[in-house]
Amino acid sequence: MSTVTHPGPGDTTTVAPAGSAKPRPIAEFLSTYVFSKDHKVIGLQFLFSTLVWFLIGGLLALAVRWQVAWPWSDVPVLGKLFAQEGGQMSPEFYTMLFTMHATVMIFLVIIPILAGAFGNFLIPLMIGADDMAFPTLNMLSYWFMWPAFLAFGASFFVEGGAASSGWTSYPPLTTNPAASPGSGMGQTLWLIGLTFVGVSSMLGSVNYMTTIILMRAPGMTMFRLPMTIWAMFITALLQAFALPVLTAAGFMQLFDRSIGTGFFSPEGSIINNEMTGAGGGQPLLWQHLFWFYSHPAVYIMILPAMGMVSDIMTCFARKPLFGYRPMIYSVAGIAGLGFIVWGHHMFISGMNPALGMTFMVSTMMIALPSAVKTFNWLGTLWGGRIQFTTAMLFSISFVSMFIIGGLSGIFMAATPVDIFIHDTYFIVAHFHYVLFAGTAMGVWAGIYFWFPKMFGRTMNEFWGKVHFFLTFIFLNGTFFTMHILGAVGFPRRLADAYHYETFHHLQPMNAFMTYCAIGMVACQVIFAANFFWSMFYGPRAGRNPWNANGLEWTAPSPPGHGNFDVQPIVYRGPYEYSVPGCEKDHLMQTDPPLETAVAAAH
Amino acid sequence: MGCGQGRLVAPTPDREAAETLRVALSSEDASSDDGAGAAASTGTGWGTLTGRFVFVGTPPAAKQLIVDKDTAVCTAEGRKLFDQSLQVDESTGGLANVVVFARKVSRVKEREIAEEPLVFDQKVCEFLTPVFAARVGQPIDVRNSDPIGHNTNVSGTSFNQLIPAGEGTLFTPSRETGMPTMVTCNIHPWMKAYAVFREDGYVAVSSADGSFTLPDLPAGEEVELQVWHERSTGPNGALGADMPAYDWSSKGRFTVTLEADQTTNIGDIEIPASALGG
Amino acid sequence: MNLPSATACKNNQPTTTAPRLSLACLGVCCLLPILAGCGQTPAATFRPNMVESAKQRLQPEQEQQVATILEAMFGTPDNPVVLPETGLDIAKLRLAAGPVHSDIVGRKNGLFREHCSHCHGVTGDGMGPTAAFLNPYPRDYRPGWFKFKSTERADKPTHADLVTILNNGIYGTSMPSFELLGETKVDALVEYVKYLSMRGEAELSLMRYYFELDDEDEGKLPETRDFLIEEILLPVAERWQEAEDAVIEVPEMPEVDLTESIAMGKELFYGNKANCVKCHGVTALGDGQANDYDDWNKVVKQWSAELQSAHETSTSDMTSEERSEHRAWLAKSDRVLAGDALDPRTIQPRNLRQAIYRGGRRPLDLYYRIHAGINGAPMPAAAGTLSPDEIWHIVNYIRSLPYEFDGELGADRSMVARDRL
Amino acid sequence: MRNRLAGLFWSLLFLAVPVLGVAVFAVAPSIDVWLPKDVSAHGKEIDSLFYFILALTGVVFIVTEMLLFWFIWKYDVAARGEEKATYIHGSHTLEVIWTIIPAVVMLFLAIYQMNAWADVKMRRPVMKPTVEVVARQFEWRLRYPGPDEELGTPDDLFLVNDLHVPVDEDVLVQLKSMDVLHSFFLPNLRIKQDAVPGMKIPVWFKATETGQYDLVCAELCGWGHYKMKGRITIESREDFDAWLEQKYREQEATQPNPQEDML
Repeated sequence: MSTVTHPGPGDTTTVAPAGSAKPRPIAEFLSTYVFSKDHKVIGLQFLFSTLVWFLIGGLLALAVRWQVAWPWSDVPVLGKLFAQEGGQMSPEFYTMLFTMHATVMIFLVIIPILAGAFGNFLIPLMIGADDMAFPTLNMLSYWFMWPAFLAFGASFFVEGGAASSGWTSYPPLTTNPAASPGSGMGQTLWLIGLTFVGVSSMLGSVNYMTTIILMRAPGMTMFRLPMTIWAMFITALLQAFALPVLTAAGFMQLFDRSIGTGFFSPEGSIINNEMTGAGGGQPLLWQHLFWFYSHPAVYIMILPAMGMVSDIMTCFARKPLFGYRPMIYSVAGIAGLGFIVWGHHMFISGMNPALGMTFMVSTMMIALPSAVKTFNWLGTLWGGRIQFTTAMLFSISFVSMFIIGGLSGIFMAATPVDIFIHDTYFIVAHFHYVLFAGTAMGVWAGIYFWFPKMFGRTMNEFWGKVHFFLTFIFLNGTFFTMHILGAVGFPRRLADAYHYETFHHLQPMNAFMTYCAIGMVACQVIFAANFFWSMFYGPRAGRNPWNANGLEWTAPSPPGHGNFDVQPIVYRGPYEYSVPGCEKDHLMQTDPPLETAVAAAH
Repeated sequence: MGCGQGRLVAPTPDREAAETLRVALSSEDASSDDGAGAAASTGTGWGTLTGRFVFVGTPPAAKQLIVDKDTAVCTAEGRKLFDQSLQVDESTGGLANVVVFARKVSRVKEREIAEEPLVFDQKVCEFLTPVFAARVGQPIDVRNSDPIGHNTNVSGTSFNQLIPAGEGTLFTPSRETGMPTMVTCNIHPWMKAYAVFREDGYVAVSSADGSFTLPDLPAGEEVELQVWHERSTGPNGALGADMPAYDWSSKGRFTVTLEADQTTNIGDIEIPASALGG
Repeated sequence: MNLPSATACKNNQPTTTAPRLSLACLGVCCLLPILAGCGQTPAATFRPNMVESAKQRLQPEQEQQVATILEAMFGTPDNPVVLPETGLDIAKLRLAAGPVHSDIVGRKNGLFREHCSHCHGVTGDGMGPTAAFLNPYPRDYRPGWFKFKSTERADKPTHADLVTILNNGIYGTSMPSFELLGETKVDALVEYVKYLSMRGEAELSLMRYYFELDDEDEGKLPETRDFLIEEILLPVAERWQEAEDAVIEVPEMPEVDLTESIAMGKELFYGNKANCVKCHGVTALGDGQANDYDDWNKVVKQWSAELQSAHETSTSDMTSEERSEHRAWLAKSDRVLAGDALDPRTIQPRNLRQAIYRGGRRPLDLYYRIHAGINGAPMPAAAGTLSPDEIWHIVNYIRSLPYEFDGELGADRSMVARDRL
Repeated sequence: MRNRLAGLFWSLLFLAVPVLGVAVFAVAPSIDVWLPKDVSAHGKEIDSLFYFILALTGVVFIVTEMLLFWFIWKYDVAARGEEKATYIHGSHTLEVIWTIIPAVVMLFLAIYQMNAWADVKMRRPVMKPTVEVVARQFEWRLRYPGPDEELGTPDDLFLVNDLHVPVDEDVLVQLKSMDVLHSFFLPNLRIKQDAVPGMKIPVWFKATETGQYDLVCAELCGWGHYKMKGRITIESREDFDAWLEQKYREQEATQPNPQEDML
């Protein structure tokens, strides 16, 4: 790799190179902030775009919750769309809401914010590279998100509204435009959007793998990489192997819809009282193809968060990561097993029950690595000097919540029990504990932790903790109750379940959950305010505000173009905290070997 | 999302007015003045009204109808079917199939309803009488002189009947139609005719030469008549004409006062092509 | 950077930044409920029959008069009113009308908007938000035509007929079964459908009456009891009340061997007398007549044709204000056609081999269909043409069709979809 | 100079997780937000499995969450004074232990359940279908084979949404879909099976108690998904036969039904 030798810009530098902007300021601005090939700028572009979609997704969720809690009542603001009906939303509008909530959260928030935002920003910094292996590819990976943004965004305004067949997009509901209002133009746009997200992720993952393999700083062996990088690396592998299947399946569905192929449509059904045309297909085929990507995707959506949490925890426990290699092996294990468990989404789908048994076994096995990781995190906390920074609180809550999400998974893995709780609020609780209480918490931890590196200033700790506290309370209020709703068998995706005798008494509980959800979204205002206020007025951060060990902390905050002012040389792993015989409680990866350090101290 | 975007803003009811009106309506002993306001009957005699409709200008060529069923019968040996909505007499320019009926009369002459049924026939997939008038209560023999089956559907009435080949069915209209109502055959969707039924039987259809005759109308007082043509661009097919003498309105109405036992001829009524959407 | 922010830069301890931020957050947090508050939408309203209004070229003030009269006679979606002449039960209506909510008794109200309005529309005009995506379109009650009933073609259905429809649903359409709601609720809904239908018919005759007015009325309907009750309301209401005793007499099925009866039915089906084959096709797959419309769609179809020719007619011999009036009317009509009517669809004769009978599968139901025809649909009446026995033969034949496989179908076997029976 | 309060506050917050978590599950049954009444023969198995896993995960949940709480309580920097954090990179033995134990438990779980799974989905009773359920947007169309016990013959009985089955007998449902995916969900019989167009999927159960329960659609099937409400009535053989008899008579009616006119 090229050794970086240009003069270090020092603490005060911003991302923009000083001066030289005179002749063509616009072009300069564009190339620096918009079509930049600098991994940090691209990372931030990902971060900001995804945070905007995070807000949209949250608001969609509120609308969904409103209908679930008070079906057919006048919806605030949205009700205007249904003035003739006195403001009550129509059922197909509701199905559109939850479909797009999931779609936005998964494809436009979680996946891109982890790989796109943090992956881009952190990988070169943490491995001591001056940039990604393929900067242009990297830029493209961001700009390929825009067609997706536009497709998903536009689909709300087309005839019939956006896709409304659930984020899993099961045919024949999706392949036959007559089957549901959202299966018209909206579904086509959905598939197009999905394809572009795929392309973007693919470009990203290729880039990450190459960078991590080829551009590590001298001395940075694979087993000196921070967990974040390991997680990103495995994630990239998952993406690279699973994505093509989804893309292919997406095109097959597109063909079924547009040119009348019949991959997923069976012979002779009557949909919306019309005989269907093409036939001979098999709806289950889509489910297999879809989950072959989407189950690994579940890990794509959590592994990077696990990595980041591991790094943040060690830093604020001032203690080496407990079981570094086991952690890596379990990540790899999750990735490996992740490819042979997709069938557990299909236990009652009509798939051969014998197949269900095998998938049950593999699914039970994939619980192991997760358990190992959890125990290791506990081990990391044990005997540490825990500092309750906001980032640390979010990390701890990640572990605490991940335990819940992980354990509830075992219920679904057990096929007989799954017969009852499949497609009930139990599963809704499960994946919200993993994805929101897990990943989202990890993401916040990451933001609070690396914010100084991103903007050269630290976020406000007091309001950070307020934000954590409220979010933590409200999220449990919202999602924990879902478990017992699921125990009643309360099905997901019903616009109004209360006309079933079995469920009509659950309305008050749903109302409570909706209040919590409103609170949860509302308190993100604190985060937004803190985020933008600190960007400009936060206290200036030095290079290493948390006294952490990673390479990124040897670079200026924010790092200039090319990241490091001196080429970092790595002497040790990233978790050398509280090393005996060394009076400062952390040894950075670049610090010269211990003997010399001690000698220097004398 | 089907929320009716871009819909016209509908007028909102006047709440107070509605309230007061509701009270008025729910009170049983509301003033029951005969709002119908039939003109006070003065005269005693009876007169006859005649006239003639003349088409001004050259009539457009009739459209050919698309015949896609029973062609063996309907379009045997290359026969073509044409749209009959505008029938003009080449020599005299008389406009046929114009309906004239009394809209307001103070008296109705006692005439017993004819027993023998009027014949409404269909042959080679056409209604032989494209416009057809009858008195309420007068039996109509709906025939089918074709070797194939038809059904006759008089919209707005209870009558939509199968008419087997060569057979007929009796139909006795029980309600007035107001303006003429459409008669169709659903088996052969191109078949179309119009029927008008009146309580008082004061109704006439202009003949091939455009002339019509309405006998036994009350004389010595104003009689208001309504004129209709299938092609008319006026509201509900009302046929307007430029005849100030009878203050002929755009709603296709005119008034005359007849002499007892006389035939009053209002002469030629000129109908411009534009009035018939041509 | 400007001065205030520069000072902000200096005092950046949490303690001092806290109040500043808390204000900001407080502000936004209070803003949310306010936003929700102002989000409340006005109460639901009945949509006027804009198509008829445009056809009759009503002026805005006339449209308003109709709306006012209707509100006087029928009230609003949230608060229905009935005059004794309608013979409707206000208690039932209250159960069905209004927004979805539970009253003090804990009983669910607003049934119509909970179960029906998103397809049939709050007005019962078959134009709810979901309507456009359904095939066939949801029923528009306003013309007062109902297809599946035990009465003669032009008569109204009996209460029981509508109850049966709600209980069984209409197989072959998007109308599901509501049997599980229980008798009281179904009863209330039926009453409400009658109410909407009467209202719609009253509206139609009101709008049409403007044409009947004399010049001295200055285009204003008389708001007298005689006119509104005698002329408008009673003619509609009475026909609903008459329906109960207008049920078709059904003679017993003839005492002939079923196979014989079926054979005779088949003869009639293909013969020139009953002529079923003309529309239902030689295969009985409903492929005989593809280019006809039912009356609901016909209204729109014909009117859009009229509009088309109106667009084409030359405005040369019009005075300037006539022309502008004409143009205004055309503009309005086009918007009405786009916003207040669904694109007309052709009606397909029933495929008789799928064992899907929209009006019910009982021999009795089929007898009614053939005897009286289907109101609003092209299906003609056979009574008078065919003897009751002959009708029964056809009924038996039709009921045997889904199970008849004598190769007549040829390549169309798949259409039978026997497995789906 | 940090004070202890922060540490106490946060560790108590995380202590609330196991405490309240357990509390919710403890209270749920008493407020009737819990597994609905089970009236099926195989349901016991499923429920006991559910409780078994609940107990198992419950223990793990409590232990891990308590440890978490204990560590952040004990090792709060404010409580540690000048003492350094323990410098340890892990423990091979521990790793082995907490890999083996869960592995064994999980494997046990997996194998332990296979029998129950096989009972519900694999050991199909040898019999002709009691009833055929055809799901469509948005209702359950039912077809009983009639006296000849053959589906697709003129004596079939057609019904909608109102499923009746005999008690204490094996019931074999032939599940089909006319248009899109649906899911045949009987909460009280612990039955759920997707209906897939183009497939005939057998579903069987044995009801142990008479009564009326909900039939729910549990797979998104379009805008009217929530509308797909059905009802299952479990009744004695006699009542069931009588009901079939009566329904068939209604279906074959050639004269108006007197009850209707009463309405």
